[in-house]
Order: sequence, then C-alpha cells, then structure tokens
Amino acid sequence: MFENGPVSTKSRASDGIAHPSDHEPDERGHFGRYGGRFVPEALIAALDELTTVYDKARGDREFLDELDRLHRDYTGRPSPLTDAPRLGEHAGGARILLKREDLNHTGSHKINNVLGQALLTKRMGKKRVIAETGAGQHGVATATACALLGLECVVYMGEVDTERQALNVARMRLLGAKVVPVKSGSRTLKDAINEALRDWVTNVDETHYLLGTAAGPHPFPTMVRDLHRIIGLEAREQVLERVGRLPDVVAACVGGGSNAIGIFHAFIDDPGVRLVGFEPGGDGVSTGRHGATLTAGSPGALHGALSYLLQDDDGQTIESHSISAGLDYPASGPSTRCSRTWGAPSTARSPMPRRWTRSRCSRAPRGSSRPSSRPTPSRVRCAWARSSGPTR
Amino acid sequence: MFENGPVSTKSRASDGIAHPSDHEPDERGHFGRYGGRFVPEALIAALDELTTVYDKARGDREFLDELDRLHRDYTGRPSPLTDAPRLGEHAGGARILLKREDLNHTGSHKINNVLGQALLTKRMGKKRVIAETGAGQHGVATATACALLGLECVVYMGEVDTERQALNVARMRLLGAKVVPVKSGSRTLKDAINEALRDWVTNVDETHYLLGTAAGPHPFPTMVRDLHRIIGLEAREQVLERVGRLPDVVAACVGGGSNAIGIFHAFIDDPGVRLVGFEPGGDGVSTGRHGATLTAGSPGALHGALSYLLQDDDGQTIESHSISAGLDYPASGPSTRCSRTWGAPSTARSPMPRRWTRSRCSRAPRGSSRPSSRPTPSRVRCAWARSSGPTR
Amino acid sequence: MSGVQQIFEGARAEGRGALVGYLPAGYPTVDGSVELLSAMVEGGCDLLEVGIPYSDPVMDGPTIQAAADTALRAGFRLRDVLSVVERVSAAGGRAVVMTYYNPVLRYGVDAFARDLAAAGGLGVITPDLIPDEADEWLAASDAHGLDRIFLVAPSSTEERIATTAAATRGFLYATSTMGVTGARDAVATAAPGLVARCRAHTALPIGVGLGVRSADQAAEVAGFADGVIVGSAFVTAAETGGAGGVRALAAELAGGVRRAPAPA
Amino acid sequence: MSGVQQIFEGARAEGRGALVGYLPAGYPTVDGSVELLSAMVEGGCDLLEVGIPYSDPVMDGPTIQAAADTALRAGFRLRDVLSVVERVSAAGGRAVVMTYYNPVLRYGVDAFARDLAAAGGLGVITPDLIPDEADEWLAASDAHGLDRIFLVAPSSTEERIATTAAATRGFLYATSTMGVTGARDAVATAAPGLVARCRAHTALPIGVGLGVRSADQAAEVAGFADGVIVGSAFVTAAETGGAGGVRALAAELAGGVRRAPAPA
Ligand SMILES: Cc1ncc(COP(=O)(O)O)c(C=O)c1O
Ligand SMILES: Cc1ncc(COP(=O)(O)O)c(C=O)c1O
Repeated sequence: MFENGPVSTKSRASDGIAHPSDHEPDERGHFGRYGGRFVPEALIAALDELTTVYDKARGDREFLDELDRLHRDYTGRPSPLTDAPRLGEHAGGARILLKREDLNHTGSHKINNVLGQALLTKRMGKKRVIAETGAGQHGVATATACALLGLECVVYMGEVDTERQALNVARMRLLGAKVVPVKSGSRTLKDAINEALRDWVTNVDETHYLLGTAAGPHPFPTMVRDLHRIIGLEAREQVLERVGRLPDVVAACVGGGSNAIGIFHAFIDDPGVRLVGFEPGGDGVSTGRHGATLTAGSPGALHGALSYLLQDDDGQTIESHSISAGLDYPASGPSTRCSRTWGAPSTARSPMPRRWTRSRCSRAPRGSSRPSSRPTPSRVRCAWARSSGPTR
Repeated sequence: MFENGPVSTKSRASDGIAHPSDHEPDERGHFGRYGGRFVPEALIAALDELTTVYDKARGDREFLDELDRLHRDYTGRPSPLTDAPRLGEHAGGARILLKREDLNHTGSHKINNVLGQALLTKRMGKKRVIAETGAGQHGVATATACALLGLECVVYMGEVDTERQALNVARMRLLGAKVVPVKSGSRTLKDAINEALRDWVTNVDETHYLLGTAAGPHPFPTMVRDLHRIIGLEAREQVLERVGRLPDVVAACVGGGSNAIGIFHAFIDDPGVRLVGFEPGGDGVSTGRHGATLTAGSPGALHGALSYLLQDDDGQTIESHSISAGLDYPASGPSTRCSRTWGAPSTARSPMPRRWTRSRCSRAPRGSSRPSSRPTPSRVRCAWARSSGPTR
Repeated sequence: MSGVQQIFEGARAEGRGALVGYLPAGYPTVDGSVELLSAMVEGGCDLLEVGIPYSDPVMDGPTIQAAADTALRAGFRLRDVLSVVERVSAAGGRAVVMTYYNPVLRYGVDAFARDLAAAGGLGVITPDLIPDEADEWLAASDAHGLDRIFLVAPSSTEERIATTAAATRGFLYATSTMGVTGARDAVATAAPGLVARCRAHTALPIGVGLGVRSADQAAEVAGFADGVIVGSAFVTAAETGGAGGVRALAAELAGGVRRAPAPA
Repeated sequence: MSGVQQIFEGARAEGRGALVGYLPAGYPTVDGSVELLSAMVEGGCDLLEVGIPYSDPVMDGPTIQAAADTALRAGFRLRDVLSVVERVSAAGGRAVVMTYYNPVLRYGVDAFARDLAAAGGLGVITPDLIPDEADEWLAASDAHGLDRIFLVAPSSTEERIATTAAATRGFLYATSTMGVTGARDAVATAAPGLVARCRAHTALPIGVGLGVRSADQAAEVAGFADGVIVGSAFVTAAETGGAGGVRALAAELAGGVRRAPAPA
C-alpha cells in the first residue's frame, strides 16, 4: 500500500549547475532587461574570475562529485516531500505537498548555494569569506560551510537584525564567524549588503563575497539559481513519483528570490503548472509598509543588478517591512524578475495576486528601455501575504 | 572517486520494532534487576493496553508501513552520516562520523519515538496526549506529531525550563499544544514528569502519556528503545558502506538514555566496538552539581522504573545539573542501566570515564537484590563531560 | 489475624466503619507531627496513616505535596518516621506508614521492615508498589510481621484485584477515583462499584480513600466500605487549625462513620 | 574637446595638476551646499564634483555616508541637484555630478542628461556604472553633450582599461586604491602604476581619487596624474570649519597641485 525505503530521486545536487537549461541569461548576465553588473569597476575582475571558475567547475566531475557528496552526507539531500493533509483540508481540499528544505543542515535551503560557493572559494585560492545576512539563516549557513572548509568568515548583519535574531548571532559566533553589526542606513539587510560590498571592494584579492540570494551582479543570480535548482529537480521527480502527475501550482515565498527560483525553475517549461510567488505583505501593500517588491516595486539598480525595487520617486530605496526577518529585503533577484509581466495591471497596489508571465528569458534584446504596458498571458502569479514566510 | 546518489541504507525506520533483538527484557519489562513498573495500580491497565497494542502493531505491516512512510516523507529518514575531518584532526587524528539525528524534522532524534507512539495513540482510540519536556525538544516533537494527527496535546514543562527554553515554548504553542509550566519541586524536568503522571492517573481513559525517553514503566523503556533502534541500524550500515568496517567506538550523550540506547543497540553484539556514554558533568562530578546518574548515582525507583538515580541517603531525589537543559534529568532508562557494571570502581567520583559491561540483559534472574561489587570486563564506558550535550 | 485487620473488625463489631487518618511525619516539624497525630487519635481515628515526605510524590495533589515540602525543608530525615511511629504508638495510637517505594528501597527493604516493626508500626501502604514488583517487600513484611496494604483502582481488572488482594494483608485500599490525593466535593461514583467488585475476590476489609473531607462523605463511604481514609482534609485542618483543628475534624468524621450502618 | 577635458588641459598648460573637489549637494542643506561649493571654487578648485546623496552609497566610507544621510534627512530631493549645479555654475564654478546610477535611472536617463546640461553641468561621474551597462547613458550623454567619467581600478585588466577609456569623455577616474572613499594617511602605492597603465591606452587626462587630504598628498598625486580628486577631506572640513574651512582646504590643496611639475 505504501512504498518504503529511502527517498528515491534520480537528480544529483549538482545537476542544476552541471546541466544548463533553456533559461540562461546573455553572457553578461542579463535576463531580458534585468540583471547585469551595476557595481564599481574594482569588482569586475573578481566577478570575471568567479564566472570563469564557476564555468569551469560546472564541467568538472571532481567538483560536481564533491558537491554531491557534501549534499548527501552533510546537508542531508535529497530533502523529502511531505504531504500536509490537514493543511490541505483547511485550504478547502487541496493536496498540499511541502518540499522540505527546512530539513537541510542549518535549517533552510541556503546551504545549497553556500556549499557550492564555499567550494568555489577554495578553488579560487581565497581564504576569506564575507556574507550578508538578514534573518541569520544565510549567515549561519555560511559560517557553517566556512567552519567545514577552514575559511575565515565575516558576516555583516544589520544592527536591528542582530537584536531580533540574537540566537542566530550566537550560532554564527559559535561556528567561529565574526558577526559585524551594521549601524548605517536602516540597519537591516540592505545595509548589511552595502557594508559587505564595501568590504569586498577593499579586500577583493583574498576575499570571496558569498552572496546569499539570487540577486547581485552577474554571475551571482545565475550561479545561485543553479545551485538551488536541485530543489525543483527533486520536487518534480518526487511529485511525479508520489502523485503520478505534475502539480497544478508551485508556490514559494520570495525574499531575494533564491528558494523561489530554485523550485520554479524545474517547472518553467510545464505549461500546466502555475508558479505563484508570495511576497511579504507587512502591514498591507496599501500602507507602504511591506516587502512586496514585485507587486509594488519598480525597475531599478541596487546591489549590483537591475531588478524590481521598492524606491521613491527619486530612486532612493524604501525600507521594506515584513514580520519575517528573512524576507525583509527591498529588491529581488533578476532571474525571478525576468518572468514578470511588464506593465502595471490595475491590481498593482491592491492586495490581489499580481500576474506574471513566464517568458523565455534567454538572450532577450538588451537596452529595450522601459517596460511596455502590453499585458501578457498570465501563468505566473505574484501574491502577497500578511504573514507568509519562514519563522526563523 | 566519491559515490553519489541518495543515502543508501537498507534498514527501514520500523525495523527496530518489527524485529525483536536478543536483548529483550522479561515479560514484565525487567532488564536484569532494572526496569519494571513502579507506578500506581491505577495506571497498570493503561500500561497493559499499551503493551498489547504495541505488540500487535509490531507485527502489523500496515502500521509498520505507515511508520516507514512518515519517517521517510515527514521525518526525513534515513539521516545522513557526516564525516567531521576537522574535528577528527583536532582530536588527534581520529576519523569521526556524526549520525545526523539533528537533521530529522523537529531537530532531534525525539521524533523517532514520538511518531511511533502517536500512531499507537490513534490505534488505542485515544484523543489526548500528554508529555513532559526538559529542553523542549521532546515537547516540540510531540506537539508536532499531535498537530499532524489531530490529537489534543498538553506538555508539562518545569517553570525553570519554560524560562530558559522560551523559544521552544513558543514553538509548541504555535503547534497548538498547551504548555503547562510546572511550579512544584525543583521546577525542572523531573517535576514535569511528576505532573504528567498525576495528569495521567486522573485522565488515563482518554489520554496517552507520550513519554520522551527510554525510561518510565514497562513497556516504555523497551518501546522507546525499539523506536530509536533505527539510529543504530542505519549508522551501522552506513559506516560499513562508507569505511568498510565497524567503528572502534560508538559514543552518545546520555540524558534519559534514548538516543544512546538507540545507537548503541545495533552494536551490542559487536565485541570489537566500545560503547561510550557521556553524561552531563555540570560543575564537575566531585561538586555534586551534575547529572552523571550512571557514574555517581545508585539504584532506585523513580518515575516508574528501577534504575540509577541521583539520590541522597534517604532516597530523596537530588536535583541534577547540566549546562544542557535536555540532559538535566536525575535518572536514566533501565535498558541502558542493564549493561552497567555493578559495583563502584574507585573512579566513581573522579572525572574519569566509568566502566560498563555489556551483559546480555534478557531474562536475568529477578529480585537479585543489591549490586555485587564484582568488577566486570569493560567494553562499555560511561564518561562525563563538563560541557557535553546538545545546545538546544 | 493481622493487627490492622483487627482494628477494622473491631469497628465492624461496633456496627460502623473504621476511620483512617493520614498526616505526613515531620509536618510541620517532627514534634509537631507527633502532636497532630495524637490529636487525630483523640478525635477518634481508629488507625493512623503516617506519611513519609518524599521529593517526588506522584500520587499526591498540591495539599499533601506542600506539606511534604514543608517537612523536608524543616529537615525531616527518614529515620524520623520511626521515632514518630514509636511516640504515637507509645501514646496508644495504632499506625501504619504510607510511603513511596524509593525511600524504603534506599533504606533497605528488610531493614526498614525490621525497624518499623520494632518501633511499633503495624504495616505499610505502598502507593507506587504493585505486588508484581514486591517480592522483596513481601519477604520482609512476612519476616517482620508487618501488614502490607496494596491499592486497587477503578481501572483494575478482576484478575488484578484478585492477585492484589491475595498479596495484601490488613485491608485492601480502594482508590475511589482515578486521580491524585486532594479533598473533593463529591465522593466519586466509581467507589461503590469498585468495592463491590473487590468483595467478590476477598474477605479482607476494604478501605476507601481519596477525596473525603466531611462527616457526610464519611457516612456515605462507610455505607459501602469498611473503612474511610482521609488525608488532604487533615492536612488542611492542621494548616488552618493546628492540633485543635485536626482533633475537631477527626471527631466530625468519627461521627460520620458512625452514622451509617456498616455493610454486612 | 569636452568642457571637462579643457579644464584639465588648462591646468596642464599652467604646468600643474587640476584640483577636483567633491561635496554632496544638499549638505548640510541645499543653500548650505551652494555656499560650500562656492567656497571650494574661491579656494582654488578647478572642477566641482557635486554628489547626489543616495540611500545606498556602496562606494562611500562613513564620512560621505553620514553627509549624504544629513542631506536626505534635511529633505534633499533629486531635482535639488540641478538647482545646486545651476547656482554654482552661474557663480562661475564648473561642475560635474557624481551619482550612483539608480537615481538617474529613476529620473529617466535621457531626461536627467537633458536637465543637467540645461542647468550648466558638464558631465557625470558614475561609480557603479561600467560602460558595459551604459548603452542608455552613452546615448543620452551624447545627445546632450555631457562628459561621462568612468572609473578604473587597480584590479582592472588592460582590456578593461582600454574599453573604459574608450567610453570615457572628460577625464578618466583612476581609483588609487581598492576601497571606499575616506581620507587616508598615505596615497596607495597602486596609484602610480595604475596611471601608467592607463596612459598606455588613452590620451585622456587622468584624475586620481580616494584618500587624498593634504597638500603633500596632492603634490604627490599631481606628480604622476593630471588631476587630484578630494572628497572626504572636504566633507570633514565643512563639518568642522564650514565654508571657511572648505575654502582653506581648497587653498592648501591648490598649493599642493602647484608644487609638483605635471607629468609630461
Ligand atoms: C528559510 C528562508 N526562506 C526564504 C528566504 C528568503 O530568501 P530567498 O527569497 O532568497 O529564498 C530566507 C531568507 O533568509 C530564508 O531564511
Ligand atoms: C537532542 C537531544 N539529545 C539527547 C537528549 C537526551 O535524551 P536521551 O538521553 O533520551 O536521548 C535530549 C533531551 O531532550 C535531546 O533533546
């Protein structure tokens, strides 16, 4: 009646980087209009080096095997797919399956990306890693990987976040990382990224900036996405095995966008599957105190990429708000951005899900200037929820 | 060079209950002199019912399959075995492998036992579950399983522990459990168990007491042990597959003893493998402020079983002390007890590991009165460590 | 016939139930407990149940827990229970000890039986020891001529009632309700049925405890059982009224057990 | 030849380096910044670099961050930079704007270029825009005749120096050190090498910035570069000495760039 034995899935953790998909950016990291590199020239050499080393690692069996081995024996991949029948009942009879990235070592999907980048750091011969963190999940994952591989680790964290997430600060310190409370700006995640970028510009020779989400300058959005593609690759196989068909909907919360693109990616070419991203609603989108960058943001360049931002009429970043420290970020990654419907439907500032489209994002014409307002058939939705998101 | 693919292990989560070992207690739950049922008569009917239902479930494919399915898809079993090369280097060159029960859903081994007992609760037609908790790990696991299966859940927790483990109190409440801070006695784990037993005596008809460690009256020590045997079954297979031979030593921390007996059990019949239990050293065994029940305790009856206790000359329980809330318990389970060397080596109150023996514990003559002081060849050791134990 | 059983038979001969009163030794102090227990005898208790304060009294509700804590904090030591029994027995009281098993185990089961018998104690009530685990205690109580009072509960099967009664000497303790000690407003409805079930298996006198606090309740229990056991209500009386309060409650309850005719 | 380049050529004709001074528009207020910038001109700055305060200035150290915060808290709006440029230009100053890219993007790249040119601005320095991403800005700056000053760094490859210089108009901005803005004790040792590498790829004047705060440092830089760019030191001077402090620092630095012979 029930099948038993270990979780069976054919995908390896490294498959997302080993096998490029049909949804690649152009060679300078543009997903349509979005992405790219909006960073000081001082960082370009490091980004180029990272791109080269990453591209080489993707084809290197030894690297891929090491990544697979760590994800199997250290992270605990594959992560299970859990039926949530009581939630489904509560939701009116849906069959809801949870992809259990929370069961990974360090407690979130973040480790998928972190281990990959930490191994690349070693390949580049760098001995020092810096990272930003909001909730502390990425910081903990990074501190953990650095402890594993013997790398020096400095984590920048907004002072506000160090207070509300004191437990994760303690974990990082226990793991040997230096946690630097960032006192500038809004003293949250975005300022931690600013500070990490400043450190990077200064120490780029010996330092890798281990960015924690599918944002930032090229190659980060693509690389982070690919390191997380295993989420969707596994989930797709698991749901087919368990249910015998593809799901109607795949949903994910969107902070920077790494977990969302990680699971969505495997379903982009499945026309019957709706992809729904949930953004932090904060006090409600209409109040302006929220983190719904895709729903209520506009295109802009922040932290190295052109993407959707919460910004005022002058292009100054607006502070985001969420009950979840981990989703409290005023932008999200360009690779999620590329599938957004250009244009502003009338629901833009109402609490309704916002429509996205799933356009092929590869090698779209560049410099196509501002978004047109042509509405596109919806297959991806972006919703906001007052209290969505991880609690830790 | 590295093998890949999912963790491979042949054992199913239910194997520990489906396949009785050569190390069974007598039919009234005595491991040698230890174990048994030192409880009010009012509870005997419930314990008998539990014994019967459990014995039936052990042979029921449907039950075993359901347990396996949940442990695979919900808990995330098998848990990986992780090499810790840097720790090994630090420890003078040992190869150290970690059995990753921390990667289970809810973050510890506790869920192995909890899911089994929660399914048994349903089988008994009971709708209410009570549990004790110290650190909160067992409480969280129980609250989780109750949420999964739609059971009412009340968790007793010493008031002192509710304060030092406030985060876990919040988690349990979030999961719909009622957490009752216990204000009697030392206001820690032992008093939470007292209070749970009082509740059980009063409400035993509709209530299952979901005990969290390999202690308490029969059938708990055996049942909890068997539900945790999967730890050792998997670990043994994994280490053979990874290293090609058995380990020299298997080590575990000992609170009530459930994780220790869970992993030790699979190695009891392997003569070359030393089994070492670490007890909480608190301020040092010589100070009297510790939790080293096996090292510095003496036989006594507490919470339903005859086992080793921290007690004064009058048989009054002495409060235990540990930096780890989860190991802070003045007794430990009779199934771990049975393999202890009777007698008091000269190291008894010194900070040295204490010798155990690994006697066959099945059907030893009963009523064999007080321990003799015959020293027995050592294969199992009991050590204490000043700061051993889980940090959460 | 055992010493304790004689007390019950004596009461039955008077056409009434026996009154058994509980107080912890050493509460509020060792001397104070002797005074309170003596007041119980003066008030009309037939048998004293002298409790041993214990750190983990899982069968007790808050009232008795608090009294035990008070005694332990005041420095009660296990040997004190022997002197308490000795002093109340010397003053004409008849006493059994009520204790959780671990203090006895730690003292040494045989040594405890020996010393208690020497102090004049008649037997021991063991709320967390079932006959299945009592080999050592059965031997020691035989060796030193002590009664051993085991408990049955509404949840006990016929078979367990029979085997428990068979191991028991003195009287069979029927817990009238599922639950811990503590005075209740109503005697649980399970009690008469449990007593009736016990009668089918034993000729021993049957005492009923848990929850009795008034003359009316005592009369009600004495209507179907051979003895009425009162604990928490005495602790409360001691707390609020001292020896006088205890004496007055004993007198009131003694009136209660005389009001109803003892069952045939 | 572009407006900015002429300024450099003019200085070179005088046998000295050009002095470029940075202050954020709107610091400490809009009017206050006009006054400070005017003092810079009076003190001897050849070119003004008018910064746009931005919420996320990743290339700036604490001194300039704090000044930008002050300006934003005082109510600075993006359009204010146009009036500041207009007023200092009207008073005879020659100004470029230094800005992170997002405010420009938000304003509209072409609109910004048009309005800045109309206000008398000569060009824009873009610390987080590389030529690779600058198609829209290249077009707009061409359309409105603005100079565009890109940056090179010690880590830039020969190829990138070449392509960056090719896209640049006015002068090429060489960051003398890896790092963010902020006055330093010593001019980084990487600067002369970087400037030498740039000369191999371009005839554009080369300005060196990041860390200069004294006449001696200015002299040192002017020894190998065509212009000396000073930022944080001016902010500190404004903070502690107001317009007078800024004028005095400009005069001191102007002395510095005159001390050393300009490179051939
Ligand atoms: C568990 C978890 N999920 C999601 C997120 C959001 O990040 P992203 O959108 O990159 O997945 C975070 C951020 O800290 C996180 O900790
Ligand atoms: C993670 C963990 N390990 C070990 C223990 C100790 O319990 P046991 O000895 O039953 O394994 C606890 C108790 O809470 C725990 O939470």
